[in-house]
Amino acid sequence: MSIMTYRQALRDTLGSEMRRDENVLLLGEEIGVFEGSYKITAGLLAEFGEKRVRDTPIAEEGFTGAAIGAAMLGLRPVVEIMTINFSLLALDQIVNHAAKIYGMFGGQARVPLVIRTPGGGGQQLGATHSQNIELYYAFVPGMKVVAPSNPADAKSLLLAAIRDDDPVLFLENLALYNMKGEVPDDDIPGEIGRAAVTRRGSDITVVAYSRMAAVALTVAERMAETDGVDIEVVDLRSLRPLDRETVVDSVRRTHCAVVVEDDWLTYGIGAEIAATISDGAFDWLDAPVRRVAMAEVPLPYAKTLETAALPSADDVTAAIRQTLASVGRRAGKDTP
Amino acid sequence: MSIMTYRQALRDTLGSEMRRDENVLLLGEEIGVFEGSYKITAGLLAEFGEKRVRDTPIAEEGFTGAAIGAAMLGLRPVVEIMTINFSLLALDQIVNHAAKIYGMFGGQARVPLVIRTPGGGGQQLGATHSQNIELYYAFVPGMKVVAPSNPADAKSLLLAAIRDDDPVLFLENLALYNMKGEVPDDDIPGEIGRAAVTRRGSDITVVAYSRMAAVALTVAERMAETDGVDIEVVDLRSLRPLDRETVVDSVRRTHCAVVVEDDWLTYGIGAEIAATISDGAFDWLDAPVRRVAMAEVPLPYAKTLETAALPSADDVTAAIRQTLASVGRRAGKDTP
Amino acid sequence: MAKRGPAVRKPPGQPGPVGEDATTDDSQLREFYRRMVFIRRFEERAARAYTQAEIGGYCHLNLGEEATVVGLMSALEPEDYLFTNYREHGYALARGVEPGRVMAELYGRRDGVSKGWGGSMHLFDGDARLLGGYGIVGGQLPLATGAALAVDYRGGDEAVACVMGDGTTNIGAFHESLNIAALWNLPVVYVVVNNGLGMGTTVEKASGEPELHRKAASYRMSSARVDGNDPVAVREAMLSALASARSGRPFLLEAVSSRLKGHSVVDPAKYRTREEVEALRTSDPVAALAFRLRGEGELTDEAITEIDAEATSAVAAAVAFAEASPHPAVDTLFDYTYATPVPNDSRRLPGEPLFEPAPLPRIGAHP
Amino acid sequence: MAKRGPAVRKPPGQPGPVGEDATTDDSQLREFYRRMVFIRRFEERAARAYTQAEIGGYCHLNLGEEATVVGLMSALEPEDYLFTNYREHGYALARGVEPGRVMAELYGRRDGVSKGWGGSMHLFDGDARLLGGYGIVGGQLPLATGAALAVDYRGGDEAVACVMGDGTTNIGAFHESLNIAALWNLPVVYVVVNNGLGMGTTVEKASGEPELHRKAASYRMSSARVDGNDPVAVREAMLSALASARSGRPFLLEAVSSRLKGHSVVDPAKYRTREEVEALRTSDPVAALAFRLRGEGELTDEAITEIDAEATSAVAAAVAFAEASPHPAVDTLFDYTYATPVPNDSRRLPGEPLFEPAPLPRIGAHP
Ligand SMILES: Cc1ncc(C[n+]2csc(CCOP(=O)(O)OP(=O)(O)O)c2C)c(N)n1
Ligand SMILES: Cc1ncc(C[n+]2csc(CCOP(=O)(O)OP(=O)(O)O)c2C)c(N)n1
Ligand SMILES: [Mg+2]
Ligand SMILES: [Mg+2]
Repeated sequence: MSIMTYRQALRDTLGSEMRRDENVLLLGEEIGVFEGSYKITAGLLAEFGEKRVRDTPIAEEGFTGAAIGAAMLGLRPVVEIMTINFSLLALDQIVNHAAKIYGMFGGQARVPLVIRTPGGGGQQLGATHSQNIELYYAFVPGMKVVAPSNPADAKSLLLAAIRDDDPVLFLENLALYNMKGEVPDDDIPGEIGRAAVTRRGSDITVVAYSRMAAVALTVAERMAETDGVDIEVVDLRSLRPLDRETVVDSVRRTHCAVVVEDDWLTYGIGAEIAATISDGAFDWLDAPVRRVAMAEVPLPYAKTLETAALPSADDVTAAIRQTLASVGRRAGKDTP
Repeated sequence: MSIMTYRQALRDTLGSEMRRDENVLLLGEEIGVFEGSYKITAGLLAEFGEKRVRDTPIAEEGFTGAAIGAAMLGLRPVVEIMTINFSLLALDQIVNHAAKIYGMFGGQARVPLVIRTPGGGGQQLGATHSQNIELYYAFVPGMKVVAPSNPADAKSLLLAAIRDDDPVLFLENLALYNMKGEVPDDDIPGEIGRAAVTRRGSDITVVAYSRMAAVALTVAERMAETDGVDIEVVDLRSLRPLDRETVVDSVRRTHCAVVVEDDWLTYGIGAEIAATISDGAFDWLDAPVRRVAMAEVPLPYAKTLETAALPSADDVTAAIRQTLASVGRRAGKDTP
Repeated sequence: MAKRGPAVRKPPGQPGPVGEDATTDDSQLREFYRRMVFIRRFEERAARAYTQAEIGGYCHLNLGEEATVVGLMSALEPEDYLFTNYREHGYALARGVEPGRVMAELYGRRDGVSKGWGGSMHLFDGDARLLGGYGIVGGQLPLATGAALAVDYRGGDEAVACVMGDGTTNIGAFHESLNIAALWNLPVVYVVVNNGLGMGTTVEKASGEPELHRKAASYRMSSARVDGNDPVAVREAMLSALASARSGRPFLLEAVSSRLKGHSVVDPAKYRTREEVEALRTSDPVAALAFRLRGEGELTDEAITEIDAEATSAVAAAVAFAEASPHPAVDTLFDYTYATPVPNDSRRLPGEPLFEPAPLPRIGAHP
Repeated sequence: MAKRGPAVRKPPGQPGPVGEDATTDDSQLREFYRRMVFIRRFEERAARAYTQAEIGGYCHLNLGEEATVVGLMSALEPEDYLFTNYREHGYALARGVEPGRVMAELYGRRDGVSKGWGGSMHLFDGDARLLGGYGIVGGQLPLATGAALAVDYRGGDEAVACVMGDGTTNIGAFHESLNIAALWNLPVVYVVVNNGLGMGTTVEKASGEPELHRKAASYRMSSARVDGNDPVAVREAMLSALASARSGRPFLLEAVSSRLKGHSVVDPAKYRTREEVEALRTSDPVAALAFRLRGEGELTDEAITEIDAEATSAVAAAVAFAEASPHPAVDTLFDYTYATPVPNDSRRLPGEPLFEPAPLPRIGAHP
């Protein structure tokens, strides 16, 4: 185990995978000479050279599509899209090509591709640069989507993504890059398609992923002290496939849930989680599933407005308290 | 009232709006000389000329973006994107520009734009040409999304969309174009943001939109005879804003619901509807909300496989029967 | 370095690539003619099957483009890669894919080249290194560019051919792809099959520069225009283009011909004037080549009839093969969502419940 | 026909557009110098405010591009439209927008040009017909093209200027937009401000044709390249380009200059060699113009100092204005989601419940 940042875990993993398999190459804007907009690829050009660390023109559709084509011939490209907002320009190549090629041609061609890209608001980047649109990928059969919330998962899921033969959208988050945590020294890939219970608890389940899974953990620790409640935290980690079982198992034990997400509420990732819990834990649930999400506006630049629009630890805390209160209120229902 | 097809209702409405307001113009691929891939614009080039009915190059991003820019200056363009699948190429212009411009600039510029586009599978068009990805628009604050399921709504919602000062995604469906129905003669715009109860009933609520709302009505009529059940059908009509109240009111009366959609299940439109019902009708629901949706695969070309993957009237019928059965089973729960 | 791409193709049955056997110009021309006729008959038969509802979806034919198709494909080496669009039956045939497997794909059957998953627009054959027909206009361009990147990365000497229509040169992917290929010196030839029309929109109404090969200038890329009705000229032009590509200079080749019928089988092409329709007769490359070969004494009337009959019966055999092939079984629906299996992948048919009906909790006690 | 676009601009205070008052070349040059210095000081002050965390998000400066900015803007008529990218403070200033309102936008305050909603990358002023800075590379191109379509549709004689960077010429929207403008003869000038770099990627590494103005050939569009360090040359070139656009022939103009600092305020530009950094000194257009005006006896040292002092104090006033402006109130958060109100629009803060806590149903009976 070593302590390192999420950023470092990514960088080290890219390096070790490139050393392990010469079919792995990196493509993206400003990942070489500039060392990456968020410095995830710092040092890699120096070590691996221009052949394997390719600065591309500003042409998200073109270079992402080129990576798909290269993957069809057996390379294992790892593409960086500078932020997930710009991935809209490559969406046709990802959704209509990467995600379709294996099925549409009856299993004859594989697309072992990873697209790394950070989402996230809170940096005052304004409406077009602050979105959380992982939904666009999580919705699509043929895609796999992972969203690590800590350095250890960043490593293990990146290993899994690179070694997987399907296109994987690897969701990072601007606010997580400097997060520190323990990271195993060995290269052991994680399992795509599995959620994790990152904190055991008995009173209520909080479900989240990516940055909000880290926030949820903090809130859980704090509320253990302030409120004396024992919160279970489920970190989805994989958005597609979605591990419904782990989520529902948890809620069947705790009997209530709050879903926390960084994207917009209506139709957001949390809608599926809430629907899933309401279905799978129908007879166990003691209160409606509460969702905490971003306000449904184009995110403003001004700090006051941005802060108000984004879900905070306090919002999560309040939702948990209210849900627990309503469970108490309903307690009479089932206990005659 | 006149009886006409969904196609005819669209065509007539485009014509009358162009006559009413010379700021209305049409842009799209093959809408002029070719008269539209699905002939919605037949005759309009002849009547209005090349200035107002513009055949564009194959450049979804370019011409959709141009329509947005023209709208900023006060024109009211109606864009046709040949099928919603191709709209992925214009998504950046729609999501990052059309939907953001009003907010991002503090209300200084409006984008009175309509994007008409059909979705829908079932025509053996294969994985890239059969998608239902209205979710990509319905998710986005700043967009409005309507999805008429019959000729009368096609007319009234198109009128509303054209006269609205915000970007509206107007979802059509390949399988609806030949549907006939009564259409009012007067030009009375519908209300964006309102669902409709298209059939009153007391036993169960079926929620749907676009093509599946038509299927739901048929199923309801048939089951009234075959099963003697009285089904309420809610047609969402507007996906953003979403009329949660009408949906929840209905389920509070019927105590159970089935949600029907043409898109993929996980994270699909129905997830929000199911989550909404499970929340807003929590204390009224007698069974989990059941969803009927497309199988989560890239849609195959072969008829056998395509048919199996798409939700059918029989699938809806089965889900309704099972839900009603499970309500019966649970009846003991609340009645001691 | 281990190549993970499709294995090198063993050229299968007729009509195969020209390659070594085309020693003289005359035998080459006759062979071209034979292949063009075969494509013609195949497409006519496909159109019939479509109107009989044996083929579904969209169906775009190469009628009028046979000389281009055959000329281009004859120039490729067996190990070269081909990416093309939805108008690709002829390419698959000229590349040597079994006609029966092509027809079976159009019929949506299990023995189709894409196992019935792709249909007319999405033919794929790894052995023939046909890496797909693609239905999204321009979608194949970035992919082909990336395939060329993979070849270059491994130091291979294969080239990639990327076929598109004239209307496709106006989409962003064209620009982004050609630029990347030029910057990185990739072994790819972009071929524009200019039939003068998108669906009903003319090239002049769609491209500010309607001499499409000139668009290469934006990338300092070499380019040429060739008469797409002359299979020999097409072959020669493509050979030079491929040589350029193999030496690291990607190339833009424009082949000009006509689309004899509508955009797809269902399009009556009403937007064409009577004069245009009249003019189309003279631009039929199959008829023109027959006329020339007969004039030059290279083919007798009998030989022409015989070639026709051969083609017709080969196409009939393809149809028989397609008809005999089973429809894909419903239980294979979830076979091709992912190449690497992972837990929790959804394998539910429409309406199947997400969860087993739950055991009822005892009233008043949590289970 | 009623124009619904922004009303015609009344050019506000200093530094305003050149227009009528620039009668002689000398006074014009001095005026250019004054404006360039003003932009320089403004940008330096913005950089400082950014490092002091008064400005958030990204902050891209026009340092080194002042001559281009001033030359271009002096050529526009007041009723012309401008679309540009995220590196646009100078454009807003040169277009006559109140410096205080620009600075207030960077500070995210209520009196900012975009009311604090846009920030540095998204300045907008309807009166100045600055129809936006845009943060998505290439995003402004289709929009500007469409604005030109609207002008043309109404038979107006305004032109549209669309400013972008060199790196932006490689994205699909560039291709699609220029093609549409050429086909439809739209009154638009596309201006490429070639500073030789994307973020750290050179134009040679990003464009197969690094002489960017030549890319116009793909659309049969006229084009030119001009020295972006010479404000007069830029003005002249832009005047011709605008004349061409107004007559229905869109134009591609490339102005070559340098970016004196990093891509954004936080970028230390470590990728630059010592020689490159050295060379940058000689390409500072503000210093060069001062040198020239002094050499020609047009400006004394005192005058130069005075211009500087004026600029500095005007910038200080802008900062004071910004600082005095209130932060937007949280209860305005839902004011700009939609222009036309409709029912059921979501106006919930994070965590607010979707539904009122329900009245509990009586046990054993449906409510
Ligand atoms: C992105 C996209 N836009 C639109 C279409 C619909 N469409 C299919 S073929 C076609 C015309 C293509 O013309 P061209 O490139 O000249 O090829 P041709 O069909 O003439 O061979 C169009 C518009 C599509 N398939 N994909
Ligand atoms: C579509 C998209 N891709 C990437 C980015 C990130 N990005 C912002 S500016 C920039 C470089 C742009 O270079 P250029 O066009 O030369 O303009 P300059 O910044 O030099 O003025 C990049 C890559 C973006 N904003 N949008
Ligand atoms: Mg064509
Ligand atoms: Mg630049």
